[in-house]
Amino acid sequence: MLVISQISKRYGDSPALASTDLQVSTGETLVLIGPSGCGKSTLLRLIAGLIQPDAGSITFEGSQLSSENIFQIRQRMGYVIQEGGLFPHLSVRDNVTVMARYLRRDARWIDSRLNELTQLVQLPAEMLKRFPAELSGGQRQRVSLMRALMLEPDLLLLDEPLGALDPMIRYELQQELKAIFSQLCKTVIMVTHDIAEAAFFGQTLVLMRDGHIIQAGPFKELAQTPAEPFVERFISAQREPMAQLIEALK
Amino acid sequence: MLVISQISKRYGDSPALASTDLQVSTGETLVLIGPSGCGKSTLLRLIAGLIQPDAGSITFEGSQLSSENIFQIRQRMGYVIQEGGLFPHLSVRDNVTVMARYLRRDARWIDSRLNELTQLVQLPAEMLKRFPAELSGGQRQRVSLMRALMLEPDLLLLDEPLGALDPMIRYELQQELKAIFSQLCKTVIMVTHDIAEAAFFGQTLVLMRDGHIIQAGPFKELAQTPAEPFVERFISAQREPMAQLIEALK
Amino acid sequence: MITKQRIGVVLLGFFALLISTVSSIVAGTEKPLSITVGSKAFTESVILGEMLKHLAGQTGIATHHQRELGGSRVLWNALLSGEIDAYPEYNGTLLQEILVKENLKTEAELKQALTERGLRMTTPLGFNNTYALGMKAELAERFKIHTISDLKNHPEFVLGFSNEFMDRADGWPGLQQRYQLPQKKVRGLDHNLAYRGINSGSLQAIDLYATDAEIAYYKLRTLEDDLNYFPVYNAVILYRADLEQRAPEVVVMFNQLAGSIDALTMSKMNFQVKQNNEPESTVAAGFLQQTLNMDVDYQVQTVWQRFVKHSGEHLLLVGISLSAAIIFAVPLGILAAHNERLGSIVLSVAGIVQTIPALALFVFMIPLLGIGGPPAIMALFLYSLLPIIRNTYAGIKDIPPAIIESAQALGLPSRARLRIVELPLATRAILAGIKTSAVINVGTASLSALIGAGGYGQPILTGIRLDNIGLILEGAIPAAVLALLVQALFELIERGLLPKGLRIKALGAR
Amino acid sequence: MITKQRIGVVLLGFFALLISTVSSIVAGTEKPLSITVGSKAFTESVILGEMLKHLAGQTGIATHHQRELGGSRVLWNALLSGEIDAYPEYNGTLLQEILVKENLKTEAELKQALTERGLRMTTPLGFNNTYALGMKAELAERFKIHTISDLKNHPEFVLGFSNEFMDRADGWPGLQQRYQLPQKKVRGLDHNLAYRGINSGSLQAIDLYATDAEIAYYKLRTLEDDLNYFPVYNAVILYRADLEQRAPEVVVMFNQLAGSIDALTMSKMNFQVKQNNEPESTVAAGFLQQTLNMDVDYQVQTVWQRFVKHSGEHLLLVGISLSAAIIFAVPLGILAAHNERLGSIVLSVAGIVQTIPALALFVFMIPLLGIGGPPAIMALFLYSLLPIIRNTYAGIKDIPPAIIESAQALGLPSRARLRIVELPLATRAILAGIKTSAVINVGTASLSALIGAGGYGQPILTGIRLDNIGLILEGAIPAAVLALLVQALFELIERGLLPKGLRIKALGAR
Ligand SMILES: Nc1ncnc2c1ncn2[C@@H]1O[C@H](COP(=O)(O)OP(=O)(O)OP(=O)(O)O)[C@@H](O)[C@H]1O
Ligand SMILES: Nc1ncnc2c1ncn2[C@@H]1O[C@H](COP(=O)(O)OP(=O)(O)OP(=O)(O)O)[C@@H](O)[C@H]1O
Ligand SMILES: [Mg+2]
Ligand SMILES: [Mg+2]
Repeated sequence: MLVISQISKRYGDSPALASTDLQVSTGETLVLIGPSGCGKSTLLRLIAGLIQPDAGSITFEGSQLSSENIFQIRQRMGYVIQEGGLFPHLSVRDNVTVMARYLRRDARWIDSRLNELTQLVQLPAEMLKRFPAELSGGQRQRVSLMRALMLEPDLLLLDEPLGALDPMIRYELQQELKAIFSQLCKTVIMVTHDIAEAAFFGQTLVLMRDGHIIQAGPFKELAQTPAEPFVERFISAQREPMAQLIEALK
Repeated sequence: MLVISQISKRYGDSPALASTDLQVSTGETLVLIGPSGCGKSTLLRLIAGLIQPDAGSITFEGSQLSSENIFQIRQRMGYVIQEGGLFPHLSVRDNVTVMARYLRRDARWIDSRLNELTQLVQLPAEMLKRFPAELSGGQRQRVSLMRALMLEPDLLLLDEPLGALDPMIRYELQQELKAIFSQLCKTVIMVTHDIAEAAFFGQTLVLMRDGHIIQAGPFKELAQTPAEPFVERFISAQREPMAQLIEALK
Repeated sequence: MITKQRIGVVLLGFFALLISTVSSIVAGTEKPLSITVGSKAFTESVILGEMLKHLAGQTGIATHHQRELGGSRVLWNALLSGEIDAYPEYNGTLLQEILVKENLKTEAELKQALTERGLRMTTPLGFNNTYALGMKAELAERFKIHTISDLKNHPEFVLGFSNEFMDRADGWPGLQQRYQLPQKKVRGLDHNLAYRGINSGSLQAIDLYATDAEIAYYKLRTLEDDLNYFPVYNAVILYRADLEQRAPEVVVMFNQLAGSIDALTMSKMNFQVKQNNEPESTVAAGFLQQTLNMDVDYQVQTVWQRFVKHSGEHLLLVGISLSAAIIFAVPLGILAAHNERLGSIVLSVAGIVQTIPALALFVFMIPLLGIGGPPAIMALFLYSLLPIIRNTYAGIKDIPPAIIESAQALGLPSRARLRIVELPLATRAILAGIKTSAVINVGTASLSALIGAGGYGQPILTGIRLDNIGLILEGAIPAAVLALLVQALFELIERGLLPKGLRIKALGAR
Repeated sequence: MITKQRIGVVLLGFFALLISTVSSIVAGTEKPLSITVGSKAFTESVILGEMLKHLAGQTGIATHHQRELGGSRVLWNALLSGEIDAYPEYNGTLLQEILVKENLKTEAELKQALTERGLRMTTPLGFNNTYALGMKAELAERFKIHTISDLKNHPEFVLGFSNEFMDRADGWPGLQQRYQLPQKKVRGLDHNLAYRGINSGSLQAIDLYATDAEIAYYKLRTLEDDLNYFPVYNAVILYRADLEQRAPEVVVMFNQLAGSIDALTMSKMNFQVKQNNEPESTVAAGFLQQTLNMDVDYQVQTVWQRFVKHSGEHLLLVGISLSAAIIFAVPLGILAAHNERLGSIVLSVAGIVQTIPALALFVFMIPLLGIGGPPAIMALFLYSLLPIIRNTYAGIKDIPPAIIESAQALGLPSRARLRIVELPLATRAILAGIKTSAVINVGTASLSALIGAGGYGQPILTGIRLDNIGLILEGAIPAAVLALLVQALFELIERGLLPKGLRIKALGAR
């Protein structure tokens, strides 16, 4: 579905992404993990065509990304931006449905889809008419997720989509999303800082550092045969507090 | 240090915070947890005087918050806003030091403090001259934290201060911050969605729902004698994925 | 890129449309026959001008009256160039001022001189508006005084003269000499006081103009200048000779006035306008009805109606030019924001246009668009562009890049992004530019009266010329109110257009 | 609240300061003695005006020359009201035009009439600028022709007359009758062609004005009007009688000109200016040196110097008024943004001010600030406020509330918040307003010439009056260039002021 080859990107003289290869096949969920500033978001933005690579190419279902086909392709992508990126001047409803309305989707279809998503992310229905500035942080994040899912895109780019949610909703959403992804055979690239979440979602985990891919593979592989000591340290950074917690909860 | 009594807040006709009492004594770290939209950020904004309560009062070291003394008091508070709230037109250095320079602190003192904080949050020094738009999400969050800590405030209001950080840095920062808080006897009110983090920091955990405080007390108390079934469900929502993770890591 | 070119083409098309619309307004359908009469900026002339308008109107031809033009020269030149077809004049003015170099002596010579210039004049209308001496009619009757010579028998009379008349060699000194008048009690005093004096009986004779409104009011008799001391200022109608081909029926109408207005009638009409505040149009129509038994279908121009007329003109000027400016400037501002190079060119050109003084712009535009509404609208349009273009540009540039990126990520093509995201977010800035433009436009529209486009500038300019603060305010106040209304209108539009999400304030800013 | 009041007080103080500064510029130190001479808008008059200026300057008194005023009436009235102290005039103009109603016959009568009005005139300067007939000097010498009567002996001569002279009763027809001239070959033709014709020998005599520049150029002889057919237009200096008390030495100087300029000399001077493009000032100074042996310390006004002078005036007008406008408007905009009620008042008042037409504003301001720079600067200042106020307002309102909140949370007091956060973030909007204001200011400053403040409006207005596109462009082009420069200047300032963080673009917008 998506083939990324030899792609690299620098900002001024600081490299954000070294020459990188990556392939994602249809229906696969790929999870990007890595230290802050290692280039995860940069990679997603390159795939969405928001920034131009310095070198290399990205191929989406056989056709290479270019300024001609990018609008076409973006409409088949859903992207949850790290900062949310909601339009301040549009209500929640309009934020979520703006693209569907632009594409003149059937109004009833839009309504029922909106309903579905509102239930999925557990957003109280009366919030649909509010503006982003009138929402809490977690509510905003859920609206971003709704917007990305609205048009049932084939490819989902999710940049820390659940980071601002409380553990209960987060757990429930994880379950639901995973079910949706596999039922509807979605291709997903997700960034998360929660190793448990990464393990839960990811058929493939990609661990990056300083713009390089250090290791890619199933969670088991990273955990059991780490390519570097760094991989082990990173994967198990959460172990100690969790162990303490589980201990305390017993 | 901080006495909150009978305070409540509604937006239009939707209540964000029901009548609430809370006391925080000097040196205490209080952690607010609860579902998305339950009023955690609202409570912090009331304490910082960014919004006016509909009823009730807040007393900071014996003097009640009012429009006369709020500027005074704010300079003794450090606030990490949930959205970061960095000034887009100022470089990282200027964002962090703006208040110190406004108060005409000694330039050398500012420099050394900046250095200290940069090391604390593990921000590469060359990023100091960048603008917020040129940072990754986690880097921005660390800058917000630096800005809040800059003037060594007595009271820290931290709204999900580590939510966008990778587990390694997050773990290290947790350790360091906790050490700083207890060494310098800081009073801290922190919001987090990570129960492990809450348990780690919090002498007192305050669990909220729909604008009400459901239960307040040490983690052990909430875990062992939950006031409601909801408390138990909330506290243990993270248990399952973690257990899986720890299992996998073995 | 393709999109930008297309926008360019659309803009050019718009421009072509505007120009052609405007010029078709100017050209009309091959200039249908219409008559324009003029008048000078004083009551008597305006009344006569209204008569001409009514008379020409009787033939069914569309007639326009350019009231209160600035002085004999302006009217003379306007007549020569065909801007107006006729106006009331005094033969004395022609002989002593306008054609003074010709040294014309006789009526025939004057007619000849006019013919050489393609002009004609009617036979005199009947009154001679020159200096005269006046007495209470009653008193004159008692002493049987009809001519100035008759005064010689009354050395006891007290005479009151305006200071000017006292001093001028062709005033009292000459008069006294010519008629050998014996009066010794001669007072120089203010003209208005003189009227009071003669009314109260403390003066027996005063100087006046033969058609002064007060003659009728105070029931005075003007004494015949039996030795022809005062120069003759017979009123006539001057018109273009070609009118006899173009609209002979109008000339016939004009000639009906000949010999039909005597000085007292004219004085009465002046009185009706000046003292009774009757509109010139009504007075003129009344005269035509009484004297020529003509039923005139006219429109009275009360202050209120003048106000309505000026408001209409002003609104039209502002409405068309501002709408056109918005239609052009917003896209130009968008273009400028999206393409730096093009942007600096657009902003420079708009800036240069803005520096051209209105007067110069009018001069350049008259050959293209003539006088009246179209060149004024064009100028106002050009002056309204810059604030809107610049603010549209700044407003779009000020949108946080994260929001633009998020719109791109959604897959909105650039045109949709503009409509759905950029323009709404730039609304406040764009509307600020439009409001500024609107106010400047309302103000500048007042200058349009300079090229005959009417509007509130008309009374302002007349007021400035006549040094009449009242008249200035008659234009200035509505203009200011209009500016406020236009601002309020856009405030309302802003309330509708400015996305509600952008009106949420920083809470509890303190 | 306290802060806002304090800002208000500071603003009021500023205003008071500005007004007092401006009026002290006007009033000066008790009006020191200075002389203003005037001239009409044609070469000969300007040369004579320059002479007067040089002459008065010789006495050490500050002298100013109001060049190219609009017509005899304007100068006459300016002299009567004391706006100018002297100007060159022709006695013919006085007798036939200005004082025509007085029916003056003799020089003594004219002097009397002038004295009555508080005026004096010098004895004639020596030349009579009336119609005349001219011949090639060589030819005239050959046939010994000195007077018009001498032409009677040469019926074979071909005469060429301007069309006007041919047609006017007081032109050729009257001349022929008076002198009984026998020539049959008389051609009507363009005046310039007539000169060519006489030079090439195809014409033997033509009509001309006695001081035409071409007389010197083509070496012509003007024939004496021995039967006094043409009216006399002797040049004189008119001046105010009170000058004899105020500055008798200046009157003495003026009188030195009497009888010292003959027609040929004047023609030569006209020639120097018109054909050789020498500045009027130089020519006048050269004459004074040669004739009166006077060493004049004068400044030549080349096109370049005029440009420099106008640029200086224009820059001063724009610089002061725009700076003042920025100093006032930005705080007013801030005030408006922070206080809705006050805001709508401020914006309304600024809007109303903007609708007052410049002409009316000048009329209102002349009693307060006189004429010249100060009222112009005041008007420009007022006109520059609105765009800046409104954009400052919109710019501050457009700052995302989250950023304001974050500044509050930091503990920045509102004044510091304004300086550190709000103003930097509103920079682009504010500068857009300032740029718009600057351009409008540069354009409107051209109108200031109407009240004698100079600037690029001077040549533009002269050009409009004289229908001279070249002159219009001499003002319009520098004004346009200045607008571009001012825009570029603020572009540069923007580069310095606009925070770099706001210039990071949405990456790869496509
Ligand atoms: N516009 C920019 N100019 C300069 N450097 C940039 C810019 N945007 C990103 N960077 C740098 O590129 C690197 C990669 O950024 P990226 O946003 O991809 O990190 P990330 O992996 O998403 O981090 P996080 O987990 O903190 O979100 C970072 O070091 C960041 O500072
Ligand atoms: N300006 C506003 N207008 C209307 N409702 C608001 C506004 N701000 C917040 N709310 C509502 O108040 C409630 C409490 O919001 P708050 O931000 O305190 O939640 P929170 O506990 O911080 O949630 P989260 O964990 O998602 O950040 C939410 O339901 C939110 O939708
Ligand atoms: Mg990121
Ligand atoms: Mg929150």
